[in-house]
Amino acid sequence: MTVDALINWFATIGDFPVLAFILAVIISGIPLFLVMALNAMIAVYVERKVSAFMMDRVGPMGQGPGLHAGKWGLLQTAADAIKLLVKEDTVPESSDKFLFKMAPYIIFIGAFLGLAAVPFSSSLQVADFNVGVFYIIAVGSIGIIGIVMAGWASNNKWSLYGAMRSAAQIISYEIPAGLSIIVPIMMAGTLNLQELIVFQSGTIWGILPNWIIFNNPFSFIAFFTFFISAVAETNRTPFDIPEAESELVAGWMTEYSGFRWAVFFLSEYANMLVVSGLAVAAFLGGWQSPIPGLFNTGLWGLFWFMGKLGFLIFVMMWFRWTFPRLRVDQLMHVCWKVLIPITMINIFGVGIWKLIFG
Amino acid sequence: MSRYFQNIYDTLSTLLTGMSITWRHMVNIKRDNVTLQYPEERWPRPERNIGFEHQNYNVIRSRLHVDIDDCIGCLKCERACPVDCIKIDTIKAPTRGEDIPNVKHTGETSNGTKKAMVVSRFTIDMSECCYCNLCTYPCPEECIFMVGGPNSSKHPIDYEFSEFERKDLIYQFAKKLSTEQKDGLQKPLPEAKA
Amino acid sequence: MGVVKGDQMVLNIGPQHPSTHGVLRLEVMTDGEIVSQIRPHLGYLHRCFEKHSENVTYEQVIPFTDRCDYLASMNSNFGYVVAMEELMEIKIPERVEYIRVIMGELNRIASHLLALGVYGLDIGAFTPFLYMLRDRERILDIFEYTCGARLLYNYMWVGGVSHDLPKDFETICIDFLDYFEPQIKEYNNLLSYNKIFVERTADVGVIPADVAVSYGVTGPNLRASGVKWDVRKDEPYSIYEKFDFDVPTGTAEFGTLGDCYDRYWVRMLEIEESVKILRQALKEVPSGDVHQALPKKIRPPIGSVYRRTESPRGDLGYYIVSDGTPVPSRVKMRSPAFTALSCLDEVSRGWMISDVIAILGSLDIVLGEIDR
Amino acid sequence: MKIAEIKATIINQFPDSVLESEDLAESQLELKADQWFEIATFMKEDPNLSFDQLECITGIDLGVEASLQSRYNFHSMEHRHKVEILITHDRNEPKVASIETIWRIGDWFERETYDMFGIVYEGHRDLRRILCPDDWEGWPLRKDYEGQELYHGIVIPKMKEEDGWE
Repeated sequence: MTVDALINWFATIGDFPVLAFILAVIISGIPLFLVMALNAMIAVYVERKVSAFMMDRVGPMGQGPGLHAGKWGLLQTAADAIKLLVKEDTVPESSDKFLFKMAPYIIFIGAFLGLAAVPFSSSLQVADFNVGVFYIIAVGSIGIIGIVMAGWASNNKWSLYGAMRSAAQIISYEIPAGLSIIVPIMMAGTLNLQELIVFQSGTIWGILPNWIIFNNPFSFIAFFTFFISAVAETNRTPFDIPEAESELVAGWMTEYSGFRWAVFFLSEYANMLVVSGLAVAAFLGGWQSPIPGLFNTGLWGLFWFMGKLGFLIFVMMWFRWTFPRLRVDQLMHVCWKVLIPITMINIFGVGIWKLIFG
Repeated sequence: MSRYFQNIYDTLSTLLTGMSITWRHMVNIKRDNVTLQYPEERWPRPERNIGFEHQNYNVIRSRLHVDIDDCIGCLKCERACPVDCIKIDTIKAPTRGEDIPNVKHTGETSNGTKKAMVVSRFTIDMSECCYCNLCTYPCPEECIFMVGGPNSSKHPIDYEFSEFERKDLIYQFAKKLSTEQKDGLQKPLPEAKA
Repeated sequence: MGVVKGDQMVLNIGPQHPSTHGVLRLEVMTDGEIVSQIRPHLGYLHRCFEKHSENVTYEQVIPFTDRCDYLASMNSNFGYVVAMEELMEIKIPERVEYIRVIMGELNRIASHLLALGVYGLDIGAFTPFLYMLRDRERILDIFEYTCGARLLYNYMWVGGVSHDLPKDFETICIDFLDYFEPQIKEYNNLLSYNKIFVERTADVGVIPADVAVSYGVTGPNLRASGVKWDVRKDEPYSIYEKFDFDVPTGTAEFGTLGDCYDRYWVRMLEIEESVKILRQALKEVPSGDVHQALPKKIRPPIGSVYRRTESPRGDLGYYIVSDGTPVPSRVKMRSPAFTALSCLDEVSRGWMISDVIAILGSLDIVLGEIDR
Repeated sequence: MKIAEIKATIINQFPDSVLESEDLAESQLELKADQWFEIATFMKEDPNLSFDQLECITGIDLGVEASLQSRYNFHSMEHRHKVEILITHDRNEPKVASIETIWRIGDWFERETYDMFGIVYEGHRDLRRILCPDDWEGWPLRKDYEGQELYHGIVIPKMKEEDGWE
């Protein structure tokens, strides 16, 4: 609503429709970029601390004299950001320079566009499309063009392997992601994210919040298949084969350094944000509060949404520091022979369930 | 068909046990923390159960140190070193066991042996030393030792002796003898013989 | 329809690569992801151990043997020292034998811990590596408490050991063993039974028994292929026949016999065997003077000896030729990792690149020992 | 099988290729180089010998002017017995048949001995240096070996001349 609200507000002042549109887009775009940057800052720090605690160590702690990483390593992310900005940004001499420079920004655009439709709270949403879910899924696959471009342009065997693997992975995991997101759409009957969340208000048997995940067993499984394929889409363990440290050195990011590498990093965390935002909105009742009836008004919605988002991102980190990595053909096996059949059965099951229970 | 579901069940159960283990480690990090905050906490760690008091160590491997006053110049440590990182030059002292003030040479070692040689150069190249401790065993006066551990009475432990330049790692233990001091030592020798 | 033959691409898993366990260059001819041939290039870490040992005296060779297999230096010393004592027919006091067995087995656990941890890293699991290193640090503390050094000890001398055990050594060791046993169960739950780990290692890189013997593969890699050969049992040296421990061989639990999982699993079982030996040895360490049999001047009779001992990576053989002078005439070290690496080419044909890394990791090679 | 019987079976199978020399240890057997390949195949195939593990090939330089020697250690997994075969080569062109087709590990052991001593193993599929760089001159482990001064223009320092060292 914010973009439309701005446009209507501008219309009341005077009719300069083109300028109003541009201004509205820019004004609502800046906080979105801030959310993305803030999320990346927090997520980097939390990932370091979570991985440290899981490995019996304490991660970045401000120790020693002089310039160090803040009280509990809080300045660590700032230090990272400065390092990445200051570090020399090498462009390999024999690489395809134009594509090499373009790749990070295309991936960034892919993630940034997806963020526009995430419903942070009932009023805080940049663009409320009536095809919100379809929009996020469609925009999510822009990133793959950037990855393949980066892999090819770095003119390096490791990057080529990484790019090819991630192309195969992301494209083939969009199918189970798409199929398992159909389940909430079938139940709520709408593609619009706000209506989807509104559909999930109320309770089941009085105590459970009426989230789609608790609605019926099929949608319960659909949440997990969606979450697994979402993890695969953002190249996170156990599917982080494109940038497998032990095999491909750093996959398609091998030749990048400095600010361009920071943009990759930013868009990886933004992708995680978009995908878990969609999961929260579609399955976990968006900005609905888990205790039905209470804390439902105004700013509480944002709190609940951010809480669920944070938990899902924590689970993605939890995966990363526990599981080994799948091989490429096993990855394809899991996608085509395990996830897709299960999502098909889910859709069929939910259809029957709606028929019986209406 | 059953193997297919068995596979899925196995995956889920083993992955969940794995996650429970990392969760347990994350939750009680206070008890399991292993890292040593270096500048504040140093080795050995007294308060944790591993890390022993330095005094009751058998032997320690750290920087080599030589008490040059006790060194009688027998070159045993130079021969024992597998990587030849010790270089000693000695000059025959005119009289056995007397101090020679101008070159600050003491005649007797701390445990009473009379010195026949003046050690004019005793250099250890710590950047080449392989810390095998073979030089400390043959020394009759126990004047070459690795600092700390059982020798912490003579010299406290020091494992932070890194330098910015490699040549600073070459330790000169003997006192600098200028050329005329060296000739001074040589000259009386012939008269003594005659 | 026939296999589509794409054009060959040479991929250099080069000397500087995260998972070559040292400075090793694998020139891999790949067709897409499938490997058709591997040519390992060695020699990046060649420090002329054998030339050095022809210019230093017998006791000065020991620090050099440490640096060959730097993950199991105690066992490298052990091999050299046993060969020398056989050449010079020195009789060693009982206490020294017990100390050597204890140090050898502790070092075997430490070396296996690192091998298994790094293997988890090659497959992608980061956390077990940290747990295993944390426990390995405990063993290194014990070594430091005894001989001052944590990695390269120069502790076992020809005819004895450099220092006697510190005062409450037995209690510290038994505390460590009590702490360590439940940890093994935790590694198994976290990594060994993890389905993704099993999926990545079972049936991968199978070495049949006859190929293993023909390639001279020894140690855990050979036992994983089902051949029950352990130098501690079949050519007993020192006092290993006093302890009862069994030799774990491959059990083809999750795949065919001799695959990567078996090599991993045999090492895990061997850790438990070493703990069993340690418990028996720590109970009955006799008293005595460790410097009693140390020869003043090592001057072996003219002749040669070839003696094998069981290092964590396999048969560590020393061929020592002496010509009566205090300087050895020839010291040849038969390195188990050298032979393990030689079968990589034949074993990893037809597998994918990520499997080559898995096979290389399961062979547990150390480049310091291969290049000497 | 006792070591004496092993030597006996080899001797009566190949009578003229065995050399008698007095200072050999009990488990050693010296052979001439000419029939070495047949003897090796016989030792592998013969049921009661069946040496299926080639433990180690050691090259030895017996002295500055003396001859080179390569010593093979064999071991049988089945019968658990061992033998050591010695073959002497003269210094200027040491040659012997390669056994890497019988025992696959012979490939690398022979390449290493070639790299260190220059003993040529005929019939080897790709006899190259394994540890030293391919274009290194000289055989490092020979007694009369002195290192080359320059390698690709890089000076190989003989003595250390750190400035603080003198």
